Amino acid sequence: MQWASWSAFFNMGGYALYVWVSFGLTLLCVVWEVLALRKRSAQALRLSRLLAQE
Amino acid sequence: MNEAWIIVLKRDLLLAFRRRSDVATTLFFFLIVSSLFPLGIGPEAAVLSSIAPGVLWVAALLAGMISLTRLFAADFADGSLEQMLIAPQPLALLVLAKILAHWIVCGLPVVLLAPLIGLQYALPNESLLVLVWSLLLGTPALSLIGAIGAALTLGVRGSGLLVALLVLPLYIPVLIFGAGAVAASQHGMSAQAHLSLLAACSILALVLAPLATAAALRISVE
Amino acid sequence: MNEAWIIVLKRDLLLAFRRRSDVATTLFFFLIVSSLFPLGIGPEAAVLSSIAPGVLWVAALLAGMISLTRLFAADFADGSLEQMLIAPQPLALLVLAKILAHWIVCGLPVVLLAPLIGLQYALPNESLLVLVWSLLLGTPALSLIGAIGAALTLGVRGSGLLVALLVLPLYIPVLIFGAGAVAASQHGMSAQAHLSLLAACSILALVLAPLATAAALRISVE
Amino acid sequence: MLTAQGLACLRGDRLLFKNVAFELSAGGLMYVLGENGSGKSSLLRLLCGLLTPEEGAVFWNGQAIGQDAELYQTDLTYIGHLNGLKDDLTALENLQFGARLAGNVVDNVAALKALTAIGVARCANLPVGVLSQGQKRRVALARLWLTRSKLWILDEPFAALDTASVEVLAAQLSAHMVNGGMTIITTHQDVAIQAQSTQTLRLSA
Amino acid sequence: MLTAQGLACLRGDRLLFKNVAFELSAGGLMYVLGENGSGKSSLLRLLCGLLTPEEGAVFWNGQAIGQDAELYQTDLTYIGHLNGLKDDLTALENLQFGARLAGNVVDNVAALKALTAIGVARCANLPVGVLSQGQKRRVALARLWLTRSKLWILDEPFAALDTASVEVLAAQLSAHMVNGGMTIITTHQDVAIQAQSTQTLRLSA
Amino acid sequence: MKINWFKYSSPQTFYPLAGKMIPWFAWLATILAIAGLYISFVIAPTDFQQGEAYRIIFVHVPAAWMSMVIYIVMAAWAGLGLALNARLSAMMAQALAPTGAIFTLLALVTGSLWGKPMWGAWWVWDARLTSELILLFLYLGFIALQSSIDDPRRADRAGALLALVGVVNVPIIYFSVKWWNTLHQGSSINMGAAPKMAATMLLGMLLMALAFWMYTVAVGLMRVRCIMLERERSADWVKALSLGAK
Ligand code: HEM
Ligand SMILES: Nc1ncnc2c1ncn2[C@@H]1O[C@H](COP(=O)(O)OP(=O)(O)OP(=O)(O)O)[C@@H](O)[C@H]1O
Ligand SMILES: Nc1ncnc2c1ncn2[C@@H]1O[C@H](COP(=O)(O)OP(=O)(O)OP(=O)(O)O)[C@@H](O)[C@H]1O
Ligand SMILES: [Mg+2]
Ligand SMILES: [Mg+2]
Repeated sequence: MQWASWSAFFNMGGYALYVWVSFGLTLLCVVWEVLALRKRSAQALRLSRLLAQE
Repeated sequence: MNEAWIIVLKRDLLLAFRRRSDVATTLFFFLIVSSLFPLGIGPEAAVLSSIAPGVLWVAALLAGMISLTRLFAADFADGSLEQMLIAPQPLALLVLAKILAHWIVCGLPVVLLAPLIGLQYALPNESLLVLVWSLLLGTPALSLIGAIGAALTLGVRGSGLLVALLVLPLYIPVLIFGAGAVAASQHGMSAQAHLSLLAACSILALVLAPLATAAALRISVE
Repeated sequence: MNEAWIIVLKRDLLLAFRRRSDVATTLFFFLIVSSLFPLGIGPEAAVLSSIAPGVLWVAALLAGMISLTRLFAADFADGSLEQMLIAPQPLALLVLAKILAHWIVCGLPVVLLAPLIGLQYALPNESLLVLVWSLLLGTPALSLIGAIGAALTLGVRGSGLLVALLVLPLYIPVLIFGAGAVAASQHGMSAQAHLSLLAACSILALVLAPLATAAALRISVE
Repeated sequence: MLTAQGLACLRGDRLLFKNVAFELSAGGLMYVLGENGSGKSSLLRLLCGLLTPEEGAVFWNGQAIGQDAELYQTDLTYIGHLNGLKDDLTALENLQFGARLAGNVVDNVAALKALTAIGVARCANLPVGVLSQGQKRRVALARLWLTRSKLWILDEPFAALDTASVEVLAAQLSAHMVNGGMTIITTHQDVAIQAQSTQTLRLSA
Repeated sequence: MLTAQGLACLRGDRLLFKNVAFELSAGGLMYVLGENGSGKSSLLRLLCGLLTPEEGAVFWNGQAIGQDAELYQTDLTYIGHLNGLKDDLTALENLQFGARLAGNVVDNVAALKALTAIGVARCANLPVGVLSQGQKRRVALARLWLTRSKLWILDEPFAALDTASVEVLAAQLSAHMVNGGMTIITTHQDVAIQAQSTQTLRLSA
Repeated sequence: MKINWFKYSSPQTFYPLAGKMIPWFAWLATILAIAGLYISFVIAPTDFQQGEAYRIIFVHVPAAWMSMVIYIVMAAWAGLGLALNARLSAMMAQALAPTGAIFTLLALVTGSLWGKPMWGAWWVWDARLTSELILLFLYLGFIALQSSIDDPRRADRAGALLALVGVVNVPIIYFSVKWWNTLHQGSSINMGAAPKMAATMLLGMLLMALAFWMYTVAVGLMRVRCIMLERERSADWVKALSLGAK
């Protein structure tokens, strides 16, 4: 175990900003991509439903 | 709002945004061009930051100019230009709307991205600010002057050569003042004088260019 | 001599001659870009000559590219391209002729003008020679690679900037070797290796680019 | 009323025509006929103010057209050889922008009705670039269903149209003249158009 | 002999036509008719090899046209909606370059003769950009007097032509068929052309 | 007449198949990522030179690796599509490009975030950094080209051609950039100077890279499904599907 406490963990030896922004950004990209794709798929389905009902 | 110039502005913006990638393309172009210089010159930060004002200004000029040369060409070829000429509105106003649209699509994004690239070139913070100001004041002049050239080189007349030689040199003062402003701030001097001159260029261009462009268009379409 | 590719070459050269303004614009652009830096940076010969290879090469590259964006556009719009596609001759050969014409009109003048500008940058004589050689060996590759981009973006809106986005990254090796050759000679080293690499780039491009361009044209005209 | 007096047109070093004079009053239709290159399009552009005559002048309601250009241009609809359409905009958008630029207030419904009238409603939301030659022409001509201007100047409106559309267009032109409008038209085809008065101007090369 | 089998053409998400099949033999003339946007131009481009069919294939003398493209293209002359002329070159230069590109050996005299035949000799040394719509079209069509290829594919060649030129062109087409040539043509006008055999392909939108 | 089975029936049959595969890859990615994160934050020891900042390596390096792998895979799909005229392959290429661009961007940003504390600068013109930047441009060019062509068939083929040209050029670019940097005065810090990596670090990076890879597959499949829906909008199977989906 590397960490004396949670705050030490979050502090990352003084590099918190850099480390957490890196990981956070990665997570953000992943989440955003998945959500955007869900939305895109739903939109495509809605559109072809409109076409089908025409 | 059904004024003709707003119609023209809207149409041109719509044309640009029809492909959302268009605006992005301007930005990436700017980014790529400014990455070319380090590749040619080498990675030393000191040298890079000394050429940064020139590089950024040339990149901005290019990003605007590549699309500008064709500002009226498409309208001319497909006949929209004729329709603008016989619209019941002053032509200079319509021309101004077209230039404005061009600047919004090609000039503004460059102004906003410039500081980021300035960082890559190791520009100090206050120079970054001056850079943005100089681009904001100077790029409208580039668009306006370029429009005259674009109008004059329309059509089949062979006079284009002379015209190109007349219009292009008008860019030089803008470039010199623009790059000069940033360079001055790098050397710890005030950029005020340069910026005022830039603004003066833009205002002069704003007054004269639409009229000159409109006249040039009438000649080209005859 | 009635081979189709010679016809195409002749026609494009004649067209360029009729529209001299386009050629002048390219050269003028090269001049502006390369004269801007001395104005912005100041007259110290040492600094200037250290950035000279990069600046001159980037300027040459951009000047070529500006004109390149329209390599096939006019032919596409007026229907000549269709006729080339159904001519009883390998399309790649016709494409090569068009590229050759473009290089003669836009590349060669830059090569010839470059030493003059090199003087402004206080380049020593042997470097001037290397500069000319490097441009002579490298600019064909630029025209060849650029043609692929021009063909791919045919008929696409905002194609000017898009071509740049596609093509500039592919230009980078040529830029590096070209500027590297001049820089090496400045530092008293032999530029031989760089020049060979440049030539290799050009030969590779010569073999692949016409085929890729022909394929791209067929795709674009569909 | 449109009056032309002693018009002459010089292109390059060729005098295309001279001493062309006519008067067109409300409800009148004028055919401009002649071979290819006889100067029909040039005359039409001259009447629009896009070209300046070498000699002579054009008057709208007694006033030279250059004098109050905006007034004249409000009353004028010109459709030339070129369609004036943007390949990247849809037919509907093109029509709306075109009509608004000419000073007509046009909403979606009206524009769609115009496209329906000339039979290209199905293409309303397609970018004009993908349309066929004749469909493009029809989108350009749809403006005639939206404009309220008195004077229509049309340069070969029937070229590239299929027979059905030719009839639709002819009917619309006839209706315009019945309502007191004026039309100047060039064509190489024989198409029947009704008008309160019809005249023919023949240019010879 | 040109044979088409089961051709289908998809543009965007619209199926323009399918199962188009025909056979055209020496001396044969084929009209492709249909409304605006029914796919006539697309069919012609497909026959030239400019478009790839979604289904089916085109054969020239029993061989798929893609197989030995150069052979087929030597036998082919295609004139589409676009004239393929450069505005900055003169009519004469344009004609010469165009014909030579297609593999015909053409000197000044022959080219001038072709321009004379279709009545634009006077414009021979003018840049094409200043010519009238019909004159441009005629310069493009003048290639038909120079080519020796068997198969002509013409997309609305009569559009924008005056009546005199329409007759001249019709006569030239008739002569081509008499000599055993083949022609595929689209048009919205009624023009009489003689041929050893005539067939009509009607596309419906 | 021969019917190209691959060309016509593929999207229809592939759509549900992809739907079944996505959850598997998603779960794999999650599990691998959790394991990787556990190693990177809990097990891996502090670096005595760089302190905790080095932990960025666990996203930075996998992202950089993936950015390169995806480009190759994308070009392979594109080439296959061009050679066989297979629409599915072209769609796969199109589906991978945005994910590749995102990983490239992540490698650049995390690299910068690492560079600031280590080198004191957000950016240096180092060979590896520069070639990664160029890779980003290549991705963006591909995406921009495809998105500015309306006709999907043409977009596919144009994009494929560009991707193939890019593949020929990537090695040339890579070596030229490397050489460029060594010829000029090198940047003062060398990334390779990181200490010999302990086995745990390597394991962590590997796990994270695998997680990214599985994620890429899942997201690629999701995107390819969207593309199919959009392209075949008026096809019967899509209509039936959309009605069934309520
Ligand atoms: C914007 C900045 C950066 C970019 C674009 C970048 C890019 C890359 C790329 C493309 C790789 C994979 C190369 C390969 O496997 O051959 C890589 C690996 C690596 N990077 Fe970075 N990097 C950046 C900044 C940094 C910084 C600041 C450090 C540390 C001080 C760093 C340390 C590493 C290490 C240790 C590897 C793994 C090396 C290996 O696998 O051989 N990077 N980086
Ligand atoms: N991307 C696309 N999406 C939808 N429809 C398209 C697309 N591209 C082309 N089309 C349609 O294909 C048809 C093209 O027809 P084509 O040009 O072959 O017609 P044509 O019969 O020659 O007509 P004309 O008589 O007007 O010349 C048009 O109806 C057009 O709307
Ligand atoms: N610079 C010039 N030098 C010589 N002749 C010129 C010049 N510019 C235009 N012309 C001539 O002027 C005429 C233009 O005619 P215009 O376009 O008005 O003809 P049109 O009657 O509309 O013909 P069409 O029926 O083909 O449309 C052409 O004969 C052209 O050759
Ligand atoms: Mg005319
Ligand atoms: Mg057609």
